[in-house]
Amino acid sequence: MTEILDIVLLSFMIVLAVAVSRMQNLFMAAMMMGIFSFLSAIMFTLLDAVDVAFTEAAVGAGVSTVLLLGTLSLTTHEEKVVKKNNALALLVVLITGSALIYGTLDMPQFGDPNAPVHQHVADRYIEKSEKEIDIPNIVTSVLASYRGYDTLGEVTVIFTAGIGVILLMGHIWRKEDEQ
Amino acid sequence: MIDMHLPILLIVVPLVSAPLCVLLRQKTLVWAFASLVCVASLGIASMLLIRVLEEGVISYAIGGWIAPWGIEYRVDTINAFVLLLVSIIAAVLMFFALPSVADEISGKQHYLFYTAYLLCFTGLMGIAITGDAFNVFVFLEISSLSSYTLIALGRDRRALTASYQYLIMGTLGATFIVIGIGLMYMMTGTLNMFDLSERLPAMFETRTAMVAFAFLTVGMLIKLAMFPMHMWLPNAYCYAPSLVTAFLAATATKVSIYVFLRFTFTVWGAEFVFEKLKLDAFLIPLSLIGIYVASLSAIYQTNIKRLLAYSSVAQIGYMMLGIGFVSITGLTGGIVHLFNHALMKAALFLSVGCAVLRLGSSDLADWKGLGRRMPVTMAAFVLAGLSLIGVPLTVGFVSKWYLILAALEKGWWPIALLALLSSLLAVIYVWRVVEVAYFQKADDDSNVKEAPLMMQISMWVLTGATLYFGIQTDLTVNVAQRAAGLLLGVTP
Amino acid sequence: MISVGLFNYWACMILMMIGLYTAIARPNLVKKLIGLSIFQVSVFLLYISMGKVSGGTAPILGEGIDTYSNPLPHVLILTAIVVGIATLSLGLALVVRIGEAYDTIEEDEIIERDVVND
Amino acid sequence: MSGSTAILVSIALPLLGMPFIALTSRRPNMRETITLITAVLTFGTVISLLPSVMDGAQPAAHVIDVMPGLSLAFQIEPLGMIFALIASGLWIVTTVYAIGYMRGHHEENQTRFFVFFAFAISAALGVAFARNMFTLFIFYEVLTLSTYPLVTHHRSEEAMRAGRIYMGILMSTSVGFLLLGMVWTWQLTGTLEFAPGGILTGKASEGIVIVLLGLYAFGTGKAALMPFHRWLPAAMVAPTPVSALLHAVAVVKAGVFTIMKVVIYLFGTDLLSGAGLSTWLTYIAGFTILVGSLVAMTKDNLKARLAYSTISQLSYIVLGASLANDLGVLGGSMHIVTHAFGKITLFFCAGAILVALHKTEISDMKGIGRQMPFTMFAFLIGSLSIIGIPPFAGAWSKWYLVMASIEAHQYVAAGVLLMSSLLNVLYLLPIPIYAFFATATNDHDGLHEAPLACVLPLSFTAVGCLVLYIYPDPVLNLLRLIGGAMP
Amino acid sequence: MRHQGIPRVVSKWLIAPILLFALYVQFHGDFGPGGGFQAGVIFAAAVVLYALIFGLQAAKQIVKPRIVETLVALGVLLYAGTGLVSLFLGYNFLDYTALDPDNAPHGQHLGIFLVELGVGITVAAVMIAIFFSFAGRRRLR
Repeated sequence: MTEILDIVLLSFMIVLAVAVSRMQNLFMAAMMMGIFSFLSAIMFTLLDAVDVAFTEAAVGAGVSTVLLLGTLSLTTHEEKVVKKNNALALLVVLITGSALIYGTLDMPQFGDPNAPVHQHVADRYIEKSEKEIDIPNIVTSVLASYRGYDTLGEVTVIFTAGIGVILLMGHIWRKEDEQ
Repeated sequence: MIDMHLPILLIVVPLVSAPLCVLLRQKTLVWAFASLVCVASLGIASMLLIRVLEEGVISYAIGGWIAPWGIEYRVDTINAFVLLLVSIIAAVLMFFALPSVADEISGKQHYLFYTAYLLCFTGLMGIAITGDAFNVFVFLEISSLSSYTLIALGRDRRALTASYQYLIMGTLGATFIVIGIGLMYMMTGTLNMFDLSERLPAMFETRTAMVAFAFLTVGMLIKLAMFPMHMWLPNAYCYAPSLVTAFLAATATKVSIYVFLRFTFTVWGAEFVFEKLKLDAFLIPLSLIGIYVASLSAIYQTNIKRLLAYSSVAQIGYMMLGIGFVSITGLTGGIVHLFNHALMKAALFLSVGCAVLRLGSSDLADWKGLGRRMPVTMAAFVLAGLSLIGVPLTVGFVSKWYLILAALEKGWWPIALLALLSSLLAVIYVWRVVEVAYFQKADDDSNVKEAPLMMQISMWVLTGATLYFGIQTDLTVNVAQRAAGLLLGVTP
Repeated sequence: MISVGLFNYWACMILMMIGLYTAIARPNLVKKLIGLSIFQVSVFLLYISMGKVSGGTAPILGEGIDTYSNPLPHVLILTAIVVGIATLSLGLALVVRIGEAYDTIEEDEIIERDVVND
Repeated sequence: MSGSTAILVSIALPLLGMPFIALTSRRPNMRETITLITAVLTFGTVISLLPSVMDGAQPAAHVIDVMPGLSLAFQIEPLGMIFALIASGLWIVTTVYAIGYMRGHHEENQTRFFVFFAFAISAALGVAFARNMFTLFIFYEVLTLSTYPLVTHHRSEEAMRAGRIYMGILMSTSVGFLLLGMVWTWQLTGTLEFAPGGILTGKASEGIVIVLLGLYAFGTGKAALMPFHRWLPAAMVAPTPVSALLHAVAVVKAGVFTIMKVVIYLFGTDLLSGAGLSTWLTYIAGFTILVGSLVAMTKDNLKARLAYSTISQLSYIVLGASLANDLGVLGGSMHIVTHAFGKITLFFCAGAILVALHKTEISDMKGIGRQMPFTMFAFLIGSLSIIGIPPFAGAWSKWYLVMASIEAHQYVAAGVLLMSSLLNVLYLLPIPIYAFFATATNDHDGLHEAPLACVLPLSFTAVGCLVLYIYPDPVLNLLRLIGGAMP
Repeated sequence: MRHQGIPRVVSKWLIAPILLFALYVQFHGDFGPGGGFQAGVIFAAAVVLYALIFGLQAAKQIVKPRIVETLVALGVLLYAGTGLVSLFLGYNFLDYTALDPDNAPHGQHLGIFLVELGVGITVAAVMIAIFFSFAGRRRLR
């Protein structure tokens, strides 16, 4: 059952992605991008990544859609008609894609519990986190403690983006603030 | 106690200082604080290098979780050297920053500017010090996002498009790296570099491993602006504020090259990369073509910052050429050039910055007669330019010497000849600027003063360094040789 | 239970390529960023897919469960999502500024306007 | 003053003079006095080294190690001593001449001229005293850079073009070939020190030796070996004192001096002559001698003719080196001296004619012997010396070179030398002959010499040509020490 | 939207639950999905909603840009500060054991609570700042 849902969802996502890529109306594209994110959030749930799904729903379907719409309202709604097909880009994409597909041929099968990923580092988190950290959500344990430093980096990334946006656009909101 | 925590302090001190800058707000205060932080980092980085040279590899388990379960900082000769380089540049540039930023950035934005500057510094240092593959990506993004912001602050509107272009290319590169890391993780189950290097050999025969390496490499080559993936670099360097250009030119691509070295030599190992995949057969020709194409492009530029940016692409070719030789001498040449080029390019961009401050332009046509109008600045430009050409007794010569030696060791004298002849192109593009500045009369007689003393201090410290390290090569070459030995797994 | 085989990975890769193509071939600056997002989201899917264990559950400890999916990719992707939104917001801020400075957000028109300006 | 101090002082003195010359730009008399004092002091320092060198000592000075096996160091051996003596000695003479010329010709930017002149002399002395190829290379490049402002002195379109050719050829050959040869040598031997008997024996196969010799010979663009000779005629746009000292003496001699040094102290004459590895260079040199002379004949511009004559004469020295026997080395080294005196005289005369009569083309110079008897007489002496007719200095060096060719069984080379002398006669002698015997075509009447400051130096060097013939022993004694073991 | 009665009332009633939900997500991350990042986004959503209903100026009266900017920095400082505290207590950076050496899991709990709070503060503040930046701009054409 899940497999079928899996396949259906993925196919739908591909269709959506193509549509987003080809669509001239940027508002529509942004909305459909939100749906795309939402579908991927469902995918994440199916793949047992509930935290990721939650975040993707909040960020992909929420924040980025709002930001995209905001940007479009400040700039333009319509994409210009593209006359020529970009052969070079297509070539690059095809080469990259074939390389990736080629790479999958030796990959462990999807869901294989004996794949290397499950054997080496992660097993310890699952086995010992209860004793070492005593928090049911292993993702939180890993996120905030085992790999807490990555998360510090992540907060810094967000901080950087915030500073960047304020630097690039913020002087206007501060000016209003002073009035 | 401090001694034990040196690796983490090196990153956390600037990282914590960035938000503190936001809280401080007052612009001179923020500048003073940021300078203090950079100098402190320089101190820590020097202590770290000394300790590494004495004791060998230093490992630091963040959060107390030992690798591979936690994130490890792992410092050896190579990254200690890169860390020192980045902190030297960051600290020296702070003198230049005060007048230059005051001139180019609106006063209300100063504290945020320094915040972004410190973040960029943190990111670069974080990339260089970490022993965890995914952590590289996180800090790569810190440095990238802050560089996009810093570049976009240039006065020309083209700074915005340059920044955008860089953002797209940079993110693509980073995503490629993430794909590469993901596939590596998929095959080994670990993210720790040292652990990866032990577990990857079992996977060398799989197609997935090859693809993982390919993606990682392409991503890194984009980030380090290897020809023909360099298109983002000239615009970014050209339109960014002077300080940013100098800082990025001296550090960002260098750190990316370090990442390349780390992944190819330490994680994957020279045997897989160069004997099985024959990456050198691809790297050497590409480097040479890159050197020539970029140098020729530099010759035809009418904007000096852009000219120097193209020259950077060419110089990256030299570094990659040295790496492509896969020998102690070649790697020594590459690593020494990494250090040397940082010094000279920073010095060059600083002298351009001084001129821009007074002239308001880096167009070649506006530089007529600058030799008389700003003799001190132009003198620094000429000296650093000579270094770029590779004139003896400057750092440029030292790196060139090792590169040529490496080519000859392999018996590839045509490559040696090509590399040498390419430096003539550097003669041409440097000389074009010199000719305009010294041999043409200024269009107007308006008085142009020399740049403020603060800017000249930075400029001359770096120019002096290009001369000093061109004569006193013990430190740089020894460290580079040890690093090369480490990368190839032989003790010299 | 391994019936899906490699399909999941292939679908991810097709999605990646659509995103990549949009990001490099489309001249509209917003479209490029959307393409970049698609590219990134599909990389996230790749990571999460590799963490899936057939028959496993979400990695939240509970009574009577002994098979969990791998939590590490989840953590990595949480970080990556944040990086993605950070990049997107900065990119969109740039697009807005470019739109104000050039009065267009089409790449070729921007290039034209710069040339005219020189 | 100890030997090592004297070496450093002699190189540093012109450099020390530079700021003072620059600071006195508003007071020409002062400026020129300073230049002269600097020149005299420098020459004095160099000559103070002579006695010990004559006794076989080789004073040395070590400055700094740049890389393992690469150091900045000086050591005087006889050949370098000779070169240093000529460069610093003729600097005094040329300075006097330049004062007359620059003022008489109302040149602009005279200060810059004197500053960079001093710089170039310092570089030439560095080349002369270099203990190893690395040091020599550094000063070789400094010499190129420091003479560039002199070549482009007039800042005209033509001067800038000439400057580009000058820099282009000298830089590309030195960076492309010379540096490559150096790195290669270092890679083979681990050193670049000049050593008696050479350092390459047993370290390199014959094929590599030939390639290396090629890299050195063509890499030394200043030796103007064809096809890398174009810079020399181009550089003639510079003011005449520059052409005189630098492009007849210091710069070009630095080139052939380098080749000499390389042949003697890097390869070792035995290595080269043993298997005839340098024979090809003999032919190239011979070709350059003949073609240079032939081209000189077609030139009507006096300085251009002299330039091609220089190209041809330089190859005499390269030919001497390529013969790789003691006589060849002696003859070549001797020719460095004799050609210096002969050619500087000729250039001085060309400049004097320009200053006094504003003539540059040979066809305009008929009958000028009556207006400028001293100058044209000196010109005659210089010509005869270049041609190699006794009793003038050039005869000695040509004699040794011919003997060396015969000893090396290079009869073609001997033939080239003789043939070239004939060509020299054809392109040099007509000038003084027409000057004295043809009817004047200009309107000046009576004596019309250049300023005394010009005439004195050229008379001095002309007399030098004579003295060197009569009394060559000091030079020969010194040169016989070449290649001797370092104590 | 300012003059549309029903959405306005509905939205107004929505804001409080959203804030509550944000707090729940923030502190429930240990047990179920969620954590500082998601909570921050949700919290920001509440502010955004408020701004949409009552106007940007009104929102800025409550959440002053100056304070937002300070919070952006404070979150990072809280996170890194937690790490530094363990450093000063003689443990490695971010080793939460330092916070309660006798009971390691308790120290971990405390540490995770603090850093998640730091994440939440910064994310919420950055999201609000970005929204203000975009919303405060006017379309020029």
